[in-house]
Amino acid sequence: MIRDVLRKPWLWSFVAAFLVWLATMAFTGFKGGGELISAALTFATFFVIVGIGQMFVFTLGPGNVDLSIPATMTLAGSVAMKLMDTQDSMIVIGLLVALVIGVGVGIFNYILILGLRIPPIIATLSSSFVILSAAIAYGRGLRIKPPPLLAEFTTVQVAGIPVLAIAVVILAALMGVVLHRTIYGRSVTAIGQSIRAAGFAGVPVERIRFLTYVLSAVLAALCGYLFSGFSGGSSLSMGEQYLLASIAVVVIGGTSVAGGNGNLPGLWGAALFLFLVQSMLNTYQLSAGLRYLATGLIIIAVITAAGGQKTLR
Amino acid sequence: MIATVLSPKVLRAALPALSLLILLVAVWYLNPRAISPLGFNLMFNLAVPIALATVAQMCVITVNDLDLGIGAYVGFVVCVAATWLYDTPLLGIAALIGGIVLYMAVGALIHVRNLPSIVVTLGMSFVWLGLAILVLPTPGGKAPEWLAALMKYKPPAIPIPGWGDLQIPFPIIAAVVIAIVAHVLLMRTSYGSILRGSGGNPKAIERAGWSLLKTKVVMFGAAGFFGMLAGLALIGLTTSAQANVAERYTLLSIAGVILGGGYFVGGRVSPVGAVIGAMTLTLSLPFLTFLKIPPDWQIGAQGAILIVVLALRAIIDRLGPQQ
Amino acid sequence: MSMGERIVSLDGVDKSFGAVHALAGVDLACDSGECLGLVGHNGAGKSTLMHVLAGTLRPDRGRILVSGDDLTRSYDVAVAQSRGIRCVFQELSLCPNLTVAENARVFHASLRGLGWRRRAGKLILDKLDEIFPGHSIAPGDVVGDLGIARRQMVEIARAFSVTDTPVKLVILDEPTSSLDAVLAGQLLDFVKRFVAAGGAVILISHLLGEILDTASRVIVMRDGKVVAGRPAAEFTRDSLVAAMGSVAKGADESSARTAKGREGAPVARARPAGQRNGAELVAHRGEVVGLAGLGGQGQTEMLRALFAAARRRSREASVREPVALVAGDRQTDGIFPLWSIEKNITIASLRRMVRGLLVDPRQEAVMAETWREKINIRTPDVGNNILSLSGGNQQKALFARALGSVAGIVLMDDPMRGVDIGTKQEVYGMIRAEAEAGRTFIWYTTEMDELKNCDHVYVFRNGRIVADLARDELTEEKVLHTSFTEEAA
Amino acid sequence: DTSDKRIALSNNYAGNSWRQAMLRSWDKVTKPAVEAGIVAAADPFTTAENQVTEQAAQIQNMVLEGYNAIVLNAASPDALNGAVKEACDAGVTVVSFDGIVTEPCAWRIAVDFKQMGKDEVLYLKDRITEECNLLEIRGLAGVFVDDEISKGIHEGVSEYPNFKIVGSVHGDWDQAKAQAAVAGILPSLPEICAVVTQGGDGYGAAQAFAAAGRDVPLIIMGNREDELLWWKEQKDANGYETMSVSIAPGVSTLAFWVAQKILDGQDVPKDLVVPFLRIDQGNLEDNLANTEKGGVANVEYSSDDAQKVIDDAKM
Ligand SMILES: Nc1ncnc2c1ncn2[C@@H]1O[C@H](COP(=O)(O)OP(=O)(O)OP(=O)(O)O)[C@@H](O)[C@H]1O
Ligand SMILES: Nc1ncnc2c1ncn2[C@@H]1O[C@H](COP(=O)(O)OP(=O)(O)OP(=O)(O)O)[C@@H](O)[C@H]1O
Ligand SMILES: [Mg+2]
Ligand SMILES: [Mg+2]
Repeated sequence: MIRDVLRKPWLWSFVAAFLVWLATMAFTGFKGGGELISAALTFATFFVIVGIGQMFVFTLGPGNVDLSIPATMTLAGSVAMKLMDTQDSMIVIGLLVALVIGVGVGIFNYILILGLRIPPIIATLSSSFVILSAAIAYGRGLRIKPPPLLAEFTTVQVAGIPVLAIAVVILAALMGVVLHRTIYGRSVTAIGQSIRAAGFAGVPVERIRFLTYVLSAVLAALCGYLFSGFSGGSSLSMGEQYLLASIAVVVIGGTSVAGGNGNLPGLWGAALFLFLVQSMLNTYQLSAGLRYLATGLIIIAVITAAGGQKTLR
Repeated sequence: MIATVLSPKVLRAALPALSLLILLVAVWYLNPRAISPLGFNLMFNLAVPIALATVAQMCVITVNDLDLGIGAYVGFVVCVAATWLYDTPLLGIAALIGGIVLYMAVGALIHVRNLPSIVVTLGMSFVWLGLAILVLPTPGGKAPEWLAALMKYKPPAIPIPGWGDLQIPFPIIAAVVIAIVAHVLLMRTSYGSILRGSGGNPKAIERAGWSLLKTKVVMFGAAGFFGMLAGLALIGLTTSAQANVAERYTLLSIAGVILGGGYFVGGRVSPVGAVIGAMTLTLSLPFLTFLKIPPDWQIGAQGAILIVVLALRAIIDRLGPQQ
Repeated sequence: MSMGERIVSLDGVDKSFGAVHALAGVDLACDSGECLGLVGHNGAGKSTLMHVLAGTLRPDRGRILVSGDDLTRSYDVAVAQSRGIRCVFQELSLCPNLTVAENARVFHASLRGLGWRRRAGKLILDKLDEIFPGHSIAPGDVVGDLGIARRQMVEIARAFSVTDTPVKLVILDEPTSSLDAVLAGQLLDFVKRFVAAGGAVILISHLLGEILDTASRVIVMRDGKVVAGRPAAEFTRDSLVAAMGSVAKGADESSARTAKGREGAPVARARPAGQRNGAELVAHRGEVVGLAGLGGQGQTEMLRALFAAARRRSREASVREPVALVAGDRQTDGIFPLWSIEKNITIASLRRMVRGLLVDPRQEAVMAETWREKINIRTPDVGNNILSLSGGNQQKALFARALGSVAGIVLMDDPMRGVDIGTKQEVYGMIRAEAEAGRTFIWYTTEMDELKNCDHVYVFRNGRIVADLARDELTEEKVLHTSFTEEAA
Repeated sequence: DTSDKRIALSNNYAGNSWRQAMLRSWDKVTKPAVEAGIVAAADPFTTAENQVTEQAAQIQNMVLEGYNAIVLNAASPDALNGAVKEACDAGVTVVSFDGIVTEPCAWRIAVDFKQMGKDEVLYLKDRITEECNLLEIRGLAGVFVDDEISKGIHEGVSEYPNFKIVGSVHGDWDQAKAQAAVAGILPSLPEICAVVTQGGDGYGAAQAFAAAGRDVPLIIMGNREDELLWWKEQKDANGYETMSVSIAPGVSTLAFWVAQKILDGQDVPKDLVVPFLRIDQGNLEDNLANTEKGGVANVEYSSDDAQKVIDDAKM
């Protein structure tokens, strides 16, 4: 039993997050440990939301990645904020519009990938430019405040634990069930291992790939909506840090980059880890150069400690 | 005869060059002045470092890895070149060699521990950026004169009887040289087959008695070397440095390799295609400038142009059975 | 090369993979001038033994002697090659992104310097010409573009090609599994010539005829041990089967099947794209339809067209029931390498196992366990990774996937590749029973024995149907004749 | 007479409200100028991402396209020098503003960023006399503007020993990033009495303080509407006092007029200075009323304003 847990690839991300937290606390003499965890939970929540979508995309196999996440967040966030115009009564409509934008982006991405046979990495990069342009043309970079109720929902805490984090823990658990126990999830992992074999085994390959890119875009849009609510409005640059973060969270969390092997608990470990590393280095007051250097080395150290996949035959 | 020339296989191989040509024609239509030695110089001189970075990325892709740190690494080289290489050349050279050695070490680490290269190189991108900022905390520095002179070099004109002087722009010569060197090294040498084979079927290479560790280290070393050349070419053009000057090269170089007909897995790459891909990407910028799109949509237009260029592939694929 | 000289011997070799004891104290010796036949049920340990011999696997215990020198400690691929020991593995070892010539170079470290490409091309081409005359493979062909049969041919030719070290021993692990009868015949003839000239070959095959015909000595393995080893002349087909531990069923039992009348609407019909006359493939409910002919004559394409027609409208084919496919190229089109045996088996049947929205793991386990017993997949636990199975057992898992699904039509692309004789007999029986119960099979095979199980056979040549034989018209001569000469059917 | 002259704006980033306001100001001022026939064209261009190399290529393409002048907000003070020199050599007038370039052939409309940083501390000095822990929020590491403002702040702090910077984070001039960075460091910090910022990050800092349940300290703001609005709310609720400072996006229009005057043959000094736009407790409401919803406090310049700046520099 314990041996089984020890062999789980996601364990390492939690261990790393805990060690980083300890290292931070050692510096402050264990002052503010709880506050730090609560802050980490808050921000990790948003990483996890986009990480889930990115993870499903990664699981589709090598070459699959969604680089349009930041732009989708921006577009969904700015359209929803402008539409709701700080009115509580518009919250649901805003959410729906954001999700529809996600669906639209997913469809657009998939047209590029399947219809035009553009490799996903370039297809989503190109579409991200188009989406960002749409956000600029529509929102002009203006920062409209969220409705008070939405702001309240995204920031409220129960005993130091953000309610949103609890909701996303449940979401991640649900998506874990989807990945491991539904036909859709099984199909995604099958495609990730061998797209040809999946086709011959009767998996509707294109439909599954389509759904996956739509899922990723919808989650990005949801994240954009919630994050705008949380940070007091949308901005054109709000998605920027989510590009690298969504990828880092997925791979540090133990999902195989070779595809076919998704992993949900690891997203949380990795998201907490990423946030805590930044606060640790800020707490240590290192110079910017040293801070980047240390971030890089810590990421490499964690992935090295966690080790790679073993291969049979 | 015509059937073979127009067969999907041949068309697919010629696709990168075809895209570049179409774009050139479009540029010529919008601004005939651009199709001149001066125009080529201005439009393509920044293609030289991008082409080198693309070749570096291609080396890594050949062995089924991806380098998300190449942009930051080029930035690091730029910073070292503008400071140490300028002030104390020996120290500068040592640092550049150190960079290549570190690249090889990363390749070794990825192989020995069987790590996903995306994460390791993502980590390395922070390392390079950090080192670059430590070397040059604020923008500045100065390019070594010889580098600036090299990048400004104007080759002598070739007189063509009855027509005038033909001035071949330096960036074109540089691109051709890069393409030929990379092609010969990877596609024509006998060890090049082993290197590509280790991307196609690593187990087979190992069973034939070759060291996969060595192929990985060699390819990452080559990436470090070409990345270094990219940095040196870039500082020769900009003449002054900044840590995050080449961040965008990471995605550009990946796009260049793919535009050039490469694939992410299986060791299927084309050095000549990669260089042409890099030039196509570079050329998309003047094309957009000449098009005068409203600023709101200028960013989107960059995406659209990538889409259009790559969509050609789909059209050709439709013509025949896909691979 | 002098005859009868000891090239290599293995002493008490042991190898375990976790709980699986793949090799348990195996002794093996091979002399120059002999063709050693190696047979045994799926998972007997043949491939593992050959990996040890080729230096790609290190044994847990035991000694390796090459030409009398004890090399146990230092033995690896490079040493094996320098001693003239080559191996064609069961799972192909070519680089698909390289050309045929470049793949030759991968094998020969000495092919370098100026003009290496030309030399490599000539080397492999000469060997191909020698072994498979009329092969139509060019040194510049990219291996990934070749069909599985051609890839196998290249790999075999490569193993026999010589640069600086002479070839003493070539191990062929099921070399004919992807070749049709003609190509297999060419290869075996070459093996005989090679052996006669003083070389040595270890030949693994599940086609006992090939072994009895080609090998000078036969070694039988069972459950990781050598259980018999005698000159080939002392074995008969039946004694060999008995030594392997399978119960031999009379070949005539399969012919007991009587022809069915063809009536009603067919469940599947298809016309090859290049067909000029009106001939088309027709399959009725409960029929076993065979696709015959030489390898690569369009049979695989026909199966793929039928498979595609089940999902979307197609001009070539129409299919009236759900289909399942047993792919021919196990490595690229069959298995999911990260999954357990269980998941590999159930993937095509998940729709049946859904409770609420979720797949029921108990039903999955039941299905996998049932099929493990039914076709005897050798593994201690169906939860193990699929790659822990031997090649033939992987193929059985793919079989289980298709037969276990609800598909009314099962397409089979030479599905018996690497399946041992005992299992084959059982599977034939199963196919007949399923057909009886109303399932339709469309079965591409290059083996006459298997065609005898079919109700109706279409012979392919050059991408077209050239003969349409009902069960009572089917004779070996007819199939061979139509395979080679084009005539209106 | 410049009626046949064409001017281009080279911008390297469009991803925040400040840059968007800048582009809009450009539009607002240059369109009428083109219609009135003062210049033949005034086309704005922007690159996809904040990258030196792309902007260098953009400048080169503008030269090819035959513009007479390039108005430039540079991604780097030095790294564009190669491209700027090439433009000058081709006879193109280059006027840089906000992000200025060091290449001597170009004109510079500079803001004294260092002074801006120092002014923040000078303001604090008047407000606070007791011991005070400061939190510094910086911009994008490795960028000239970040370095200058930070230098000014540190210089100011060293002059007034009652101030001590106990923490410093990079918020990349982005509310969301600043919020995350502050939230991460806050638990480890002692009581903070004031936050010094670089613009575009004050509101994020206020959010982080509120989320951590801490008393919100004095936060210097950066002229964004949400910052001003928050300040106004606090001011009305509890008399909160602070100041806000940044450079006005409309400075692009000043650069436009300067370029026009250079093309017109005027003798313009290479180095010009514009003041930054500062909002204080007293003029908060006025400025807020003039600021677009979700935008940045702004002023646009006329031809006469430009003349005045030039004349001032000549003295
Ligand atoms: N890498 C491995 N991991 C776990 N088990 C393995 C591995 N390789 C082989 N085995 C097991 O060792 C046993 C022998 O396998 P081997 O491949 O040698 O069989 P084989 O005789 O070649 O069978 P076939 O005729 O099906 O090819 C099998 O039970 C197989 O499951
Ligand atoms: N793994 C593969 N990847 C790409 N194409 C393939 C692959 N396998 C087969 N093909 C293509 O499918 C076609 C049929 O080849 P294949 O050799 O499978 O035919 P076949 O009729 O099954 O003959 P054989 O019995 O000799 O295997 C060829 O055009 C081949 O290139
Ligand atoms: Mg075997
Ligand atoms: Mg076949």
